[in-house]
Amino acid sequence: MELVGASVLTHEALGAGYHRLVLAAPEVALQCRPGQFVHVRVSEDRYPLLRRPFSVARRGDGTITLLYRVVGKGTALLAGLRPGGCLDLLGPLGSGFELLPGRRAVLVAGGAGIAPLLFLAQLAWETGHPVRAVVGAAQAAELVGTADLGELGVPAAYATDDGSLGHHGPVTDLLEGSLAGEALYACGPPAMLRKVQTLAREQAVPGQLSLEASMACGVGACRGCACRAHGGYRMVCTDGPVFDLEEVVLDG
Amino acid sequence: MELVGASVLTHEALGAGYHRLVLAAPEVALQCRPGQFVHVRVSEDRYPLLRRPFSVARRGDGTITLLYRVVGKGTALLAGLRPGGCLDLLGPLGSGFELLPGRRAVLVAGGAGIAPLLFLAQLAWETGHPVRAVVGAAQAAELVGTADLGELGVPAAYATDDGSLGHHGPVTDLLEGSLAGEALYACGPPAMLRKVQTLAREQAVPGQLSLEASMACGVGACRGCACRAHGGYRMVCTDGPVFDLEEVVLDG
Amino acid sequence: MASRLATSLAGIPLRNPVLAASGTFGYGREYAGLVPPACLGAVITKGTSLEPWPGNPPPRTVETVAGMLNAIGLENPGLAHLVEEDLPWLQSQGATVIVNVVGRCVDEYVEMAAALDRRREVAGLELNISCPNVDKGGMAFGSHPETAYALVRAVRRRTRLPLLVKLSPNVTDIVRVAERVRDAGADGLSAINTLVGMAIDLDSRRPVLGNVTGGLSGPAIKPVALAAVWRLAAVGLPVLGMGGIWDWRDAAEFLMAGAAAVAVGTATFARPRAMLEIVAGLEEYLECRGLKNVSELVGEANPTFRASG
Amino acid sequence: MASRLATSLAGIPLRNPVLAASGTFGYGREYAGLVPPACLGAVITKGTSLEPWPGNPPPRTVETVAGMLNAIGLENPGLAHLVEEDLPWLQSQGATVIVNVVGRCVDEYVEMAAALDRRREVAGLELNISCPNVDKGGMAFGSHPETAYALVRAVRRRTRLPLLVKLSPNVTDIVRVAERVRDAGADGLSAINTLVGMAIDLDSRRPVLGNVTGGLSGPAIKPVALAAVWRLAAVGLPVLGMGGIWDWRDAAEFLMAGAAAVAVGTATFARPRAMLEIVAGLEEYLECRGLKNVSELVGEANPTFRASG
Ligand SMILES: Cc1cc2nc3c(=O)[nH]c(=O)nc-3n(C[C@H](O)[C@H](O)[C@H](O)COP(=O)(O)OP(=O)(O)OC[C@H]3O[C@@H](n4cnc5c(N)ncnc54)[C@H](O)[C@@H]3O)c2cc1C
Ligand SMILES: Cc1cc2nc3c(=O)[nH]c(=O)nc-3n(C[C@H](O)[C@H](O)[C@H](O)COP(=O)(O)OP(=O)(O)OC[C@H]3O[C@@H](n4cnc5c(N)ncnc54)[C@H](O)[C@@H]3O)c2cc1C
Ligand SMILES: Cc1cc2nc3c(=O)[nH]c(=O)nc-3n(C[C@H](O)[C@H](O)[C@H](O)COP(=O)(O)O)c2cc1C
Ligand SMILES: Cc1cc2nc3c(=O)[nH]c(=O)nc-3n(C[C@H](O)[C@H](O)[C@H](O)COP(=O)(O)O)c2cc1C
Ligand code: FES
Ligand code: FES
Repeated sequence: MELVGASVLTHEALGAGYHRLVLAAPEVALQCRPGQFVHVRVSEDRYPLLRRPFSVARRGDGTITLLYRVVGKGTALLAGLRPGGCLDLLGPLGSGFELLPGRRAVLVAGGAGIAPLLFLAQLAWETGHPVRAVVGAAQAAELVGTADLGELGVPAAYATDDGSLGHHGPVTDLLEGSLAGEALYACGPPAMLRKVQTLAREQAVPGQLSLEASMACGVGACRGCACRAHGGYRMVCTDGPVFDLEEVVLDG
Repeated sequence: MELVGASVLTHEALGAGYHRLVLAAPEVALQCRPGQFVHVRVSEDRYPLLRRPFSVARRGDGTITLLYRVVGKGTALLAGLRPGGCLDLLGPLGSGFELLPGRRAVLVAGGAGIAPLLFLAQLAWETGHPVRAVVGAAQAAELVGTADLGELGVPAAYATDDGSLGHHGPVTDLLEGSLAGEALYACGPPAMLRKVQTLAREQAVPGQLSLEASMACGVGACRGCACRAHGGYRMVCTDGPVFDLEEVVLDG
Repeated sequence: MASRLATSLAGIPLRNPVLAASGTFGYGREYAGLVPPACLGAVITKGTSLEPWPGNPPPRTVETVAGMLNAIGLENPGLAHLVEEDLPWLQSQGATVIVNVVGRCVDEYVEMAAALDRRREVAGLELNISCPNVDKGGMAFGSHPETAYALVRAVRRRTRLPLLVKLSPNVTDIVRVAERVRDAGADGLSAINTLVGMAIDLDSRRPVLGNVTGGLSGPAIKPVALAAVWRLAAVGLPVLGMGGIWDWRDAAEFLMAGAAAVAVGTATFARPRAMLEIVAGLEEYLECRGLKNVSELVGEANPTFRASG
Repeated sequence: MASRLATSLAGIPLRNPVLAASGTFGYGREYAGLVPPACLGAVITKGTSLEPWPGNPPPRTVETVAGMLNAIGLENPGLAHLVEEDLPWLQSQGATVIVNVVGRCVDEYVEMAAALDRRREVAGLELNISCPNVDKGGMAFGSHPETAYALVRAVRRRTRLPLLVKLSPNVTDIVRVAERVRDAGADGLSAINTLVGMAIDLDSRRPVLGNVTGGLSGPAIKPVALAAVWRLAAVGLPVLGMGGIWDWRDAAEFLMAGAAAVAVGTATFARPRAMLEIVAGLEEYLECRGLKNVSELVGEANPTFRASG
């Protein structure tokens, strides 16, 4: 865990509110694993007050990439950051994904959930781990990171809620059929994660889920980012954000 | 009183934290008189919360000029405004100076207090009213608006606390000698205003003082900007900021 | 458009549920060029007393983080001025007027209420028993359930006007105070007044405010106000919710928590037209959700909400 | 450098007057990579109970304007974990440790205090009688002077450790509670805990927090905290001031108001090294003013300040 001022190398708007932010952060790049996140200050003063968590979406040579979507005040401020600017960043934080040996990795992404899975795809590529992806979004314009998957040679199928690209329906529809010999790695909205949990159970394949929770400290000190797990609450920031699929109890 | 989005025409740093901001604000320019002020939003959201008051320092053709000094968060934000940007502005507000006929106007300025007096000098020039100025600051670099006075043909004497330009000492030292046939128009720190009050009384010359107070509404609604006057409190935002020298009771 | 937002509060018919909070909108005249008083649900006047009050020594306000402190001390021109100057003007503008009433003792409150009782220009009274900035009157009455009860009861006897009572958040149990206020015959509750706070000037090493402490208002206090309204929703009187409301989303949250209407104070200083923007925002929100009247929002999020009257 | 900031609080010698507020710094370990616990005046632990407590259902936190709400519900691993894991580690780091103690009933508080009484690793106790997020214990004890008195008295009998009592701002008269706490034998006062607040999610039309209401902390509440400390300064016990402290200027204001030392909570989440920056800032400020010790600041702005001990 480092607290650094990372300088902005490039910052690109991808459309539909998504942005790709490449930061020079050698210490963080050195340490981080797919699934981990950085906790970022979006203002210089007292408002907005708290840091915002973002998954590392890619690791470069001394750099990390964030892929984020503007949803509120903090991300809107982030979007105003220019190359050469500096971002106060705490990380890497949290647990990471673990590629289970002997099983093809199936990346299941919904919306901005693609971010940590891109980094996982990068690791799979680097280690020669077999991998495929299913990626969903509300509409074609919101499907981001597809080029990165292509670049990494990851076979991918797409789904959109409005049918504007790929399968017309939830991304989990693309998981129908046998998952034998595979393991699921999912990040996305709660409903998607619940469906992934159900599918994995049905087919008795293992998997890992990356969860979100509102976070204050990001380091386990405040006990604020609880999620439900068998045997009690777990902290998303330190016990997660990546949990074994069997471990967590998803609401709803 | 207008609530307008004024666009920034030019914004110039004058050194020592002073800035000159020229705004396109035709409705305000049309209505404003020397001594009046505008109440300005320095942020787009809830922090910093309140507007900041600034005197009009000059009126142009559909434009007004503000001359301000960075002293805290609000003025620091203001300083970041670029040409083409937009400033949310309420005004003109408050009472103005009144040039007393038959008396030469003596402008007494301390620090940023020069701002409203420059506009008064402009009016005197436009109406052919005789005028001179004494201007003080902590040091030479903080003496602003001197070029404007020169341009308007106003004879001016200067004083600095550190002697780096003009008289070495308080600006009110420059008022020694007879003030017969003159009237004082003063804006500056409280100690300066008190001295001006004393001098005017001693020589039985009339005068007007522009006061400051922390302001919430700026329009007389909150009753927050009280100053002491004979016969009770007065509101700086509506009864002032310009008061007859005899009317107000200065603390300290 | 009007009908979707039209509602009522403690028996007072309102054009819309967005009111000007006492002390932040003067007597309506100060902002009239920007905010036509008739466009608001109602104008709640500055706290007004029998005789003119001079208010506290300056400085009276100071900005804090996302809020402000005020220690105005209820400066006001008194009842006669209200009746002779302000009420006729407000009426000429078509405003719905609620008079915020203050006194140093029970008798002064009662006398004010009696004097205003038969005035057609007055739609209702708001008893301020929660001002933190005066020695006598104000919060002294609102801090204890029984004192509050006695005051409201005495006032109730002398007026048939709809009677709102404005509560202080600076108490251990605001619900208990509210219940006694209800028992004494109030028609509605206003919540919240300001929180006691202070600021120190590091350079002079003295409190900033002439009165040392002041009342904290603005966005900073919104969570406290919302919690108070949420709890008061169970008392069974209509609640006028306020405290830190900045935009229509804040207003909608107060309504969902159980407020029958909302008042906006400090936001007006920053954005004089904030109330008009909130009215427009609520209108649009209701339309988006296909709701016919704003009252459908009231208490929507709050299972303990007890609809009243 | 150390000597200028060295001070003491309720009999606890402190390296400097900047402490980590309970619940915001875990047990010191979580931030150890960034904030060596020995560089702080003291580490106040997360509120700790006899047995492990699970805490409240999520969501437990939500950001508000310049503040945050938390409804953690005192999740903690319990006394045994504290004693076996956390205290030894904190001691190995050279930290001064104050244990924040919670219980569901008087006996649980007493038992905790007794268990910690003879532990060298513990410099003092802070009794949390002001947590707004638990049904039993917490604020229930701190809301009434006599309940607070009884609890503190019972605990006092069973420990010789310096005893701070953490007060709630959610009361009508915090001074009255403090006086009774003093009468019961407390050595110092911690003020303030969080203000009761809530947030509503407009989309789901439900309270954001699993516990509905939570405790408001952060810069938004600073004026309220400062006023509380100012008033408590007259009680005659040393005060640990906290609530919204962001930078050294805030800390200096609390000291001038009468706090013997300060604690920093929410600011650490945004700026993990905030406490270290505040220590450095105070040091520089004292130097600028030519003051020999931080105690010279204490109460400087407050004529009602009564020096203690
Ligand atoms: C471990 C972790 C990793 C994340 N990685 C990414 C990422 O790689 N890319 C990305 O775009 N987003 C990511 N998020 C979500 C991101 O943190 C939020 O979108 C961001 O904090 C919103 O900030 P804001 O100020 O713009 O929105 P706010 O104004 O705070 O809120 C706007 C909306 O977003 C919701 N929201 C706020 N914070 C969170 C949060 N922490 N989790 C979920 N919803 C939230 C609010 O409820 C509200 O509806 C991640 C979250 C976590 C917990
Ligand atoms: C009628 C009027 C006209 C003014 N005209 C000008 C002008 O033409 N040029 C100019 O530079 N300044 C002018 N001022 C002062 C200006 O309003 C303040 O400097 C400004 O509000 C400070 O804002 P801030 O956020 O930067 O400072 P803050 O962070 O709010 O405060 C920084 C310091 O400035 C002091 N301060 C804050 N507000 C005021 C205030 N309203 N009056 C006096 N001191 C204050 C604070 O006490 C503090 O010491 C005027 C003030 C008034 C009342
Ligand atoms: C400058 C000022 C003056 C106020 N005067 C009064 C008053 O006279 N009577 C009253 O009941 N409340 C008064 N209040 C309290 C407000 O009506 C309101 O309850 C409070 O400010 C919270 O709302 P806000 O955060 O929207 O401002 C005043 C508030 C401010 C800021
Ligand atoms: C997440 C969180 C957890 C807290 N837990 C405790 C606690 O366990 N015991 C306690 O006495 N106070 C607790 N508090 C209150 C803080 O110690 C402190 O009194 C309060 O937050 C005000 O200070 P701040 O504004 O600097 O955070 C907690 C506060 C927060 C934000
Ligand atoms: S965010 Fe503080 S414990 Fe997870
Ligand atoms: S600033 Fe509100 S009355 Fe002057």
